[in-house]
Order: sequence, then structure tokens, then C-alpha cells
Amino acid sequence: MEVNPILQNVLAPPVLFFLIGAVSVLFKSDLEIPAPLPKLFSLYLLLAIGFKGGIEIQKSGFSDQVLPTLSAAILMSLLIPLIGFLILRFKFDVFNSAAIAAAYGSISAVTFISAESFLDSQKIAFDGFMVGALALMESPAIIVGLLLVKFAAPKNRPKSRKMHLSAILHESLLNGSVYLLLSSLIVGFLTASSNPSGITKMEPFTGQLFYGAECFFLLDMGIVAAQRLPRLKNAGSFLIGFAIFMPLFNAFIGVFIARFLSLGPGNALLFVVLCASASYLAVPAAMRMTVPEAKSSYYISTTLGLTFPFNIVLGIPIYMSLVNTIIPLSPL
Amino acid sequence: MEVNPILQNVLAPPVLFFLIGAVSVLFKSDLEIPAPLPKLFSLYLLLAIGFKGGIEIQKSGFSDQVLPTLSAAILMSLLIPLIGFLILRFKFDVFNSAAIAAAYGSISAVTFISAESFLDSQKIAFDGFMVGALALMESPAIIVGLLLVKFAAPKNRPKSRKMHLSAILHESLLNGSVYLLLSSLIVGFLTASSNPSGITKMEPFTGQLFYGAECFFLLDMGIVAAQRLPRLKNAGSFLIGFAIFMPLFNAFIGVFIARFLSLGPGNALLFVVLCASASYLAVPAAMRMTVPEAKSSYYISTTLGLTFPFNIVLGIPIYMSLVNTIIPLSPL
Amino acid sequence: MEVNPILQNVLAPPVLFFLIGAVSVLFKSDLEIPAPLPKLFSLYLLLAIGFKGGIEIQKSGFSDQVLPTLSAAILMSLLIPLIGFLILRFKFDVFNSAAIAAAYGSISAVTFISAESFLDSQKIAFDGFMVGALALMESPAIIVGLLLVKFAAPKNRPKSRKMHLSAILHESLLNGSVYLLLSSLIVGFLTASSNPSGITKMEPFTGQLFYGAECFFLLDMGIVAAQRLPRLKNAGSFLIGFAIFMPLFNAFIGVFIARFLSLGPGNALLFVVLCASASYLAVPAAMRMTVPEAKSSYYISTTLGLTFPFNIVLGIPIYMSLVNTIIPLSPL
Amino acid sequence: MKRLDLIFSERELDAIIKTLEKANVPGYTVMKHATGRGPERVVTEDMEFTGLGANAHVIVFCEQELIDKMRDNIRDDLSYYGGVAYISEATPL
Amino acid sequence: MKRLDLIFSERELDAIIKTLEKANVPGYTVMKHATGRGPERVVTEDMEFTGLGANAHVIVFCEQELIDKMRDNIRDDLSYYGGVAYISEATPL
Amino acid sequence: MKRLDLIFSERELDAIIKTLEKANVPGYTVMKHATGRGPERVVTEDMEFTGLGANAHVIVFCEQELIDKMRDNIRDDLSYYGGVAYISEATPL
Ligand SMILES: Nc1ncnc2c1ncn2[C@@H]1O[C@H](COP(=O)(O)O)[C@@H](O)[C@H]1O
Ligand SMILES: Nc1ncnc2c1ncn2[C@@H]1O[C@H](COP(=O)(O)O)[C@@H](O)[C@H]1O
Ligand SMILES: Nc1ncnc2c1ncn2[C@@H]1O[C@H](COP(=O)(O)O)[C@@H](O)[C@H]1O
Ligand code: NA
Ligand code: NA
Ligand code: NA
Repeated sequence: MEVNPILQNVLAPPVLFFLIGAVSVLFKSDLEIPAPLPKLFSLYLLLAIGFKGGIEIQKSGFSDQVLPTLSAAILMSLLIPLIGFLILRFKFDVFNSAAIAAAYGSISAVTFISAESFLDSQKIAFDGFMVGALALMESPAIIVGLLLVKFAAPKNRPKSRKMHLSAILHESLLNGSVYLLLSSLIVGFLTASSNPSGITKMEPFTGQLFYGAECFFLLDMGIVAAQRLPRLKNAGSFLIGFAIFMPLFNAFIGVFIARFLSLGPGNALLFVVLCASASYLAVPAAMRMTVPEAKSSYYISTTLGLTFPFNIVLGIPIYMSLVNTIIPLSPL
Repeated sequence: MEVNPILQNVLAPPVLFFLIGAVSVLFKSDLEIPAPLPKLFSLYLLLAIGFKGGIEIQKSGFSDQVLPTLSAAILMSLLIPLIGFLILRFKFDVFNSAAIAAAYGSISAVTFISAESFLDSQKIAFDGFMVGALALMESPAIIVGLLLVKFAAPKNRPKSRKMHLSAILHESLLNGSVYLLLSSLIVGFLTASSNPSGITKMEPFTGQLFYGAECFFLLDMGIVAAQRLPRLKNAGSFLIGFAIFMPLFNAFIGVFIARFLSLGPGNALLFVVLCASASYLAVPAAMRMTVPEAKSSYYISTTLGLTFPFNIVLGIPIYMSLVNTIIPLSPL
Repeated sequence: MEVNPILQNVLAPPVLFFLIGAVSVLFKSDLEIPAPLPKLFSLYLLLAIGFKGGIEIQKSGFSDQVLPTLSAAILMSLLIPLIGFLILRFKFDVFNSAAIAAAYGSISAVTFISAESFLDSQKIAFDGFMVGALALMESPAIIVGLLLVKFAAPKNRPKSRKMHLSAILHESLLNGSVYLLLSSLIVGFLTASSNPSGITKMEPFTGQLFYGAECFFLLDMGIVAAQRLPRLKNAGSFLIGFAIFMPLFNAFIGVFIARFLSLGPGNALLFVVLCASASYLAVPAAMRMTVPEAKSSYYISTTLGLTFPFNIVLGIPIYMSLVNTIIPLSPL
Repeated sequence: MKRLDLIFSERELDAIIKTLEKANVPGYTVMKHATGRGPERVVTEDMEFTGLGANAHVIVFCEQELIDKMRDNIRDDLSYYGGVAYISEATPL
Repeated sequence: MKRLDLIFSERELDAIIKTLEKANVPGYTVMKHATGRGPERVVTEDMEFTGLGANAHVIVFCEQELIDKMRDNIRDDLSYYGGVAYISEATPL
Repeated sequence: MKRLDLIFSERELDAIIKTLEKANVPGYTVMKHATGRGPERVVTEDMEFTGLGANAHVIVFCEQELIDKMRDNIRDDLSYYGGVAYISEATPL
């Protein structure tokens, strides 16, 4: 693995702004992006990703690769939480294990965006339907996590906390960020199919503005991640190790599946990044509501304080090297 | 009336995002656009409408049609509250009747924008000076509403609430949203006449971004409207009926006036929409301050919970059909 | 001095929106841009100025003029607080004198932007490296101000308030707005040198949107300034005089230095404006933390309530005339 | 010392502050963006964009006599637009 | 009269308001965006964008008997997700 | 139990929280964006964009002895930058 792609990744504006945010915390600058401004950018990014993804899916139609890729994506988001759960159970109770595992099975949209920006800067093509994979991978991990709690939780869990399937589906599909991404995807699809002039009129907002808004949001993510990082100390070295090992492990599985699916390098990277990234929006929100026994500081500090920065700064170029090494090998 | 234009209207991004917002409430999703973000978009939209309107008015100058149209607009915004008041008095006291009637006499800028977007998508031309009508129709209805209170209120109204003409003018002309729209219009006009390069430099902000910002704001309006709708139950069926009947009635008068003024179909639709739309910004704010006896839930729930969604989703295409039916008839 | 340039300046959208904001306060309109929306725009403007400045500096390289200009800029930001301090000591104690003087030694980024917009509209060229001067002039004045307090403060200042050099450097270099401007400049520089495609992708956000966002922010600045102005009455006529005299005095020194440096008229105006403008972001924040003895109403009301509007509306065209008069004179 | 809690529509804030200032209170604190419901069952939300806005919560620490001085004026303000006012004991630290 | 102060995660607001309404309180006030730390030393921040959100501070002025009526339900709500509830004296102005 | 109300400039928040943590309070709640006026008649606004910012309102429910322990430190913090601190009675629900 050369060092060049890492440096190239780090020298792109989104990653630089992320680092600026993180360094500001290190240096105790009082730079702050007060609430609810980060929410504005996170809503905007979800809306724009969804909308553009919907357009792309409508345009590209359901080619041969689409269905297998989307199925594999869902499969991974069901599988990863199970693996994660087994690993985490060595050290944590059912509640914490399930909540953390669900976060790693789900995805981080901003990590996905960063991978797209990386591919753009490397001039590597990828397909719009990968946003479909992004959207489809958010919820299943939540469902698996909650089912794990439902069936593995100690029998003396108070009655009020027994989860019904309807509550599980509600939390996984109607969580604000899941809902906005999915429904924006539908809006994009409908617009592309029945009102193409709407695409042009949305383009300055959802298209041109996107890169800058991404940078601004990553500036805040840098601040938030760096504030979270020190709290990991309390979480112990097991969890710290998990937060780095798990994305690498998932990426490794992911790259072989991508190869099996004969994905091109661009799509393969995005697939791998979806596997490797962990959720800090939908999953924590759902877990906070339904599994209050799990410590939010665990699943937030790992995903936001360590896995997210790792993926943004080092992970994406590492996964690219992985893709470039594994994919071109003689067929399986 | 064909169903096509309604479907076409509904399948445009702004209306789709409005519906997404409304559906999120229906499904109890926790999607939320926290305060003060909606204010950002409402300020932006008013500024951009005003600015662009000012430019258009300066460019088009005061043609033959301008003065009669603007006069008719003002006339309608004086007349509608009076009619509304008479109807509402069957069921409500002077305070509530005046407040609700004033809301229907005034206008909703976002409904106006949506009508413009609809015309754009139908490739029907309209004139920039119609924004002048928009700006001019905001205040008179407030004045009428407050005068109705002043003269029709029970004589035992506490002294502290006796309204002075100066207070009435202040509330109607210096209300935040009225002021921003009017003054942005002046800025646009001055820029166009003495600093045309400023137009080009503002264009990305006030022009290109507009459609996307409109969608984002409508997403929130969908949420707000759907939260308001159930409260109408307490308001009773009379008010629910009024909230649908009144815009249709106003549209009907409006279309005949438009025909009398020989407006083209684009301008006619905008005129009709101004008549049919009801205010949920300037009027409620003014009424809350000056007529505390009126229940804000009445004038907000009707305008925001029912009339606004009705106009956005069904009203605009219905009015278009009305325009297409009535306007081409042999001259009056 | 002709009146034309002043009128031309006033008729540009940014200044018009500033005036609209100020007039809304005068007329007691309830127009308000609620917190934290102004912070969004101030963060955006700093990020965009820095980013674009970094690109420009990378592009233009370090020409002959760059180093002398930047050195002169730093020199002025060290000198002005000293002069200001001596003047203010006639009326105020050490704490207030140092705090106010520091504000005038530092700069206002929005005044700088307004000067750039003015030059644009007058089609007068200027160099991107002047943003470097902007960035370099923020901190030294804070350091001088705090050193003045450190050495001139009464000996009985409580021990807890004795300032260490490290605290002084921290406050001057890591203040949120200083940090964001400086680090965005570095991001811009790095992007331009190693990732030029990033520039194109940022352009809609940092470039095209800039003028509109500037207008929006100035609308708020107009409101804030007009709210602050009446409080100056309590500050007394000495301080009111200072708030007008000091920028003019600094501009006068500045224009001769600009001539000495053989700056072109565009760069000269920017240099003069940097000297004449006063800080209402970095310096007040730093002084509030480290010199609580100084009345924040003094250094905020003067800079924000008087000096800022003066510079925006009248100052810039006056300085332009000054530049046009002094610079072309036979060499010194 | 007493603590006075006032909760009312943000739009009445200027009037209430004028009343406080006229009574020469030693200070006051304002928290905006409060929402709530009163006895008339009208729910106040934070719909700032409509200009309706939310409630303000004002806290005043002051002597009883000041409260007695302001009582009528505050009651007037609140009777016009609605809102609540409660007094409790408070000791300076 | 009593003053009841409830502080808990914003996401539980609907449940608490339901409890209050069921007890027929004369009114309540909600302040969102509160942050803090509880006995378990978990610091709550205003990370709205993550969907985790901050705390809500709810104030209810009401009679003691109403509080007695709500006590068990509120304790239930708070025992599930955490949060604190304190009562103090308050006199209407 | 006691309730301690602290109101002071947001920029001093870190120092105050450090004081609270050192005294081992069971918890605390922070509400930012408070504005107000103190005895020196300086009005604090929510001018976050200037870096000046507004006030923070901190509520601590704890035992009297803890308050006694913190008294000097809090007074120190507040004497430096200004702000107020009041104690009242509170009973857990
Ligand atoms: N009993 C109460 N306890 C707490 N807050 C109240 C109470 N009654 C009213 N309020 C607050 O005062 C505001 C105005 O009340 P009202 O004018 O009665 O609608 C409400 O929106 C609540 O925020
Ligand atoms: N002793 C306390 N004093 C003030 N606020 C508290 C106290 N304990 C808890 N809180 C608040 O209640 C929230 C939830 O507490 P907990 O569920 O114990 O984490 C905390 O984030 C604080 O805002
Ligand atoms: N008597 C008071 N009652 C309520 N709040 C106060 C009082 N005095 C001061 N404050 C608050 O404490 C802040 C700082 O006060 P000071 O340092 O005296 O300016 C003010 O901005 C108010 O928010
Ligand atoms: Na994953
Ligand atoms: Na109307
Ligand atoms: Na200066």
C-alpha cells in the first residue's frame, strides 16, 4: 500500500476541514458551530443524497448488477451486527453489545459521501444506484440489534421494556434520518420519471452546493469527534480496538463480496465503505429510545470519536488499495 | 376538469417534499426541522421574492396592465376580509371573525411561489410585476381586520385595548415579514436601476438556490401543517368548511376580475392564487399582538393546517383549470 | 470629494440590506434574525474569505509586494492600539482603554468584504494576497492590548487576573474567528497546490453564494448596529468622537503607507480599510475573557454601533477618494 | 430574597422588561424559546417563522417589596395577553 | 401552590406531557436544549443532529394533590430513561 | 435537598462546571442562550456571532453540605466575571 492515496485523501477540502475541526478542539480554540446549525447540514446532506440517488436510480434503471448488489448490501447489514454482537459479548452485556453491533451494521452517509468525493478526485467512475445500497443498509441493522435485545435480554427485563415488532419496525424505518433519506430518494425518482425539468431547477441546491456543505458539516464533525475521543478512555481498550478492527474486518469481507459481484473499482469501494462505516445518526437515536440500558457514550464515542475519523482520514484510501489489490485477482 | 394537472402538480419536488413532511407526521416519524431553521428559510424566501420582484418591476416598467392589476389586488384584499367577516360572524365573535377574515384577505407568499413553480413547469409565462401585487396585498387586510375590531368590538373592551390608527398602521406595515418583502423589493428595484452588476452577483443566491430552498421550506411546512390539522377538530365543522370554501369562493371572484382586467393565463393564475391564499405569517403575528381575544389556534390551524395544503396540492391546478375555462370566454 | 461614489456605494445590495436592517430598528419593525442564524453566516463568511484567500495566495505566489505589504499590515496592527491607547487614556482607565484600542488595531472582515465588493463594482483590480493582510492583522492588536493591560494595570489587580504570555497567545491566535479564518486560508492554499479540482467543486459554495450571504449577514448587522447605537449615548461624546475620528486617522496613516509601498489603488483601498476598520468579533471575545474589568458595552457599541456602519456606508468611498488623491501624487 | 418566575409570550417581552426596569429590579434573566400550555389549553409552540413565536421565561431575584411594587403592573401585562407569575423563596449563596 | 421541575431527555417529552395531561395539570412550560449530567456521570449534550438531542426542562405550577396523583407515573417515566424531578413551594403573584 | 441556581456568562461555563465536578455534585443542568441584565445595568444579549454570547443558567439539586463546600469557589468564579447564585428548598418527587 502506497502512502500517496492517503496523502491525496487528506489534502482534499472535506478532510482538511474535518482535521481543522479536530485540531481546534486539541488546541482548545473556542470555535463552535452551535446547535441547531449542524442539524441543518445533516438534514440537507440526507435530502440531497437521497434526491440525487433517486434520480440516478431512475436513470440507470435496474441493470443486472443492481439487484445482486442491493441484496448483498442488505445481507451485510444483517450479518455484521451478528458478528459484532458475538465479539462484543466477550466484554459487554447484551444491551451494550447489541447497540454497538447495530451501529456497525448500519452505515454513515457522510463516510459514503466522502468516499464519493475521493472517487471523484481520483476520476474513478461509480454508479448512482449505490445510494440505494446506502439507503437499504440503514434499517436492517437496527432491526437485528433490537431483535437481539428482544431474544437475548435477561428474562427479568421490566415488562414495560418488552419490545413489540411494530415498535422495532417503527424505530428502524421511521427514524428521522432514515425517513428523510428514503423519502428524498423517492422524490428524486418521481421527479426524474415525471418532471425532468425539476432536476435542473434543483441542481444548484442539491448538486452544486453539496461539496461546500459537506466541508462545512465535516468541520463540525471534526469538532464533535475530537470532543468525543477522550471519553473513549473510560470505555476501555477493548472497545477502542473494536472501533478500528471492526471496520477493517468488515471492509475485508466487503471487498470479497464486491469481487464476487464483479463490481467495478468505484462501486466496490462504495460497497466496502458501506460495510466498514458505522452509524452515528439513525442507530444511536433508535437505541436511545428502545434500549436505554445501553450506555450511549459507548456507541456514540466509538462510532463518532474513532471509527468515523479513521474511515474519513485513513480508511477510505486503505480500502481503495484493498479494492485495487483484491478485485483484479483472477476470478474466484 | 382533467385530473392530469393535479397529478403533474403533485409530482413536482416542492409539493412532493410538502407531502413527505406531512406523511412523516402521519407515520409518527421523528423527523424535525428545529427552530430557528424554518425562520432562516422563510426570511430567505421573502428576501429573494422581494429582490427578484423589484428587479422585474424595474425592468418591465409600469405598463398598461400594471396599475389596474395592482389596484384590483388591493381592492380584493380590502373586500375579502369584509365578506369573510360577515360569514364568520354567524358562528364566531367579533374578535375571532375579524382575525380569521383578515388572514384570508391577506396572502401566503409560499403559495404564490408554488404557483410560479407550477407555471414554470407548465411553461406558461407570467409577469414580474405580480410580485408587486403580492407585496401590496399583505397589509390592507390587516388594516381592515383591525378596523373591524375597532368599530365592531363590544363597547366594554378594556381601555388598554382600544386601538389607535398609528398602532394599526404599525402592525400592518412594519410587521417583520411585510417589511422584509417590501424593502427587499425596493432593494431589487434600486439595484436594477443603478447597479445592474449587482443582479448578476445576487443571482446564485436569490435565483439558483431558490427552488431548492423552497423545497426545504415546504418539507417543514408539511410537518407543521400536518401537526396543526388535527387541532381543527376542536374548531368545529363550520371553520373546516370555511377553510376550503373561502379560497374557492375568492378564486371564483378573482378569476372574473382577472378576465375583466384581460390578464394572460399566467398572471391570471397568480392573481387568483393571491385571492385564494391565506396568510399564516404577517396576519397571525399582527393579530396575536393586537387582538389577544381571538384564539390563535383558530386563525393558524385553518390557514396553515387546511387552506395552505389545499392550495398547494389541489388548489393551484384547480385554479388553473378555472382560469383556462373562464378567461378565454367571449369578452364580458 | 464627489458625492457620486458614496451614492454608488450606498446603492449596492450589501449596503442597501444593511440600511434596511438599521431602518427596521428605527421604525420598530419586529424583523429579527434569531440566534444562531447570524453565527451561521459569520462562520460561512470567514470560511469562504479564508479559503478563497488561500487559493489566491497560492496562485499569486510571493511577489515583490507581498512581503512588504504584509509586514506593514502587522506593523499597523501593533501601532494603532498604542496610539489609540494613548488617546483613550485621557478619559478611560487602563482596562477600557486597552480593550477599545485593541479593537481598533484589529480588523473587521465584513468591512473588508464590503470594500472588495465596492472595488468590484468600480471595476478596480486588487490582489488576493490582501486577504493574507486581513488574516495577519487580527491577532497582533489583541496581543498589544493584553500586554498593555499586563504592564499598565494597577498593581492591585487580583492575582487570579495576572495574565501569562501563554494565555495572551491563546486568546489572540485560537479565538474561534481568528482560527477559522487562518485555517481556512491554509485549506485554500493546500487545495490550490495539491488538489485544484477541489477549487472548482467549492466554487458554488464559497464563490457564487458569497455575495448573497454577505447581503443577508449585513441585513442582520444593520439590525444589530442600530440596536447598539443608542447605547453609545451613555458612553459619552468622547467615545462617540473617537469612533469616527479613529478610523479616519488610521485611514490617513494607512494611505501614506500604501503610497510608500507603491500599492495600486485596489490594494491601497483594502490596506486603508484594514487600518480603518475595527474588530467586533475576535477582540471583544478575547477581551471579555481576559479583561473583565473593561465594559463590553464600550468596545462593542463603538465598533459595531458606529465605526462599522460609518465604514460601510461612508468610509469606503471616502477612503477611495483619499486613495485617488494621495496615491497618484509625485513620489515621496 | 424572593425569586419571581414569569412565563408569557415572547412578543410581550418588551412590555414586561419595561415594567421590571421601572420598578428598578437589581437584574433579571430571560430565557426564550420556551413552549407550553396554559389553563385555556392553548399549546404554544416554537413557531418563530410565523412570527407567533414561543414563550419567554423571566427570572427575577429581588426583595419582596419590589415585587409588591410591580404586582399590579405585571398582573396587568399578563391579564392582557395571558401568562403566569409565581413567587418563591431564595437565599443568595 | 407547588412548583414541579422535571429534567429528562427530550426524546421522552411526549410521554411526560401525556402524563401531565392525564393528570389535568392547569398548564406546563417546556424548555428544550438543556444539557447536563446525572448521577451516572453521563454528560448529555445538545447533539440534535445525531437524533440523540438534549434534555428538556419542564416546569409545572400546580396543587400538591395533582403532584401526588402524578407521582407514580412520573417516577415510572423517569425510571425508564433517567431524569430528575423536584418539588418546591411557589405562591402565585 | 437544595436547589442552586447559577446565572453567568456562557464563556465561564467550563470554569463553573469544573467547580461543580470538583465538589462531586450528583448532577447539574445547563441552559444556554439566557440573556439578562445585572446590577451593573449591562444587558447581556444572545450575540453568539460576536463570540460574546449570552448567559448560562445552571441548576444543581444537591445537599446543603455540598453547597457549603462549593460556596467559596463559586463566589470566586462569579466575582471574577459577574453573575448570580441563589439557593432554595427543593424536595425530590
Ligand atoms: N400551571 C402552569 N405551569 C407552568 N407553566 C404554565 C402554567 N400555566 C401557564 N403556563 C405557561 O404560560 C404560558 C401562557 O399561558 P396562558 O396565557 O395561560 O396560555 C403557557 O404557554 C405556559 O408556558
Ligand atoms: N442533581 C441534579 N441537578 C440538576 N440536574 C440534574 C441532576 N441530576 C440529573 N440532572 C439532569 O437530568 C438529566 C438526566 O439525568 P440522568 O438520567 O441521571 O442522566 C441530566 O442530564 C441533567 O440535566
Ligand atoms: N437580580 C437578578 N435576577 C435574575 N437574574 C440576574 C439578576 N442579577 C443578574 N442576573 C443575571 O446574571 C447575569 C450576569 O449578571 P452581572 O454579572 O451582574 O451582569 C445577568 O445578565 C442576568 O442574566
Ligand atoms: Na457498516
Ligand atoms: Na387572500
Ligand atoms: Na484596524
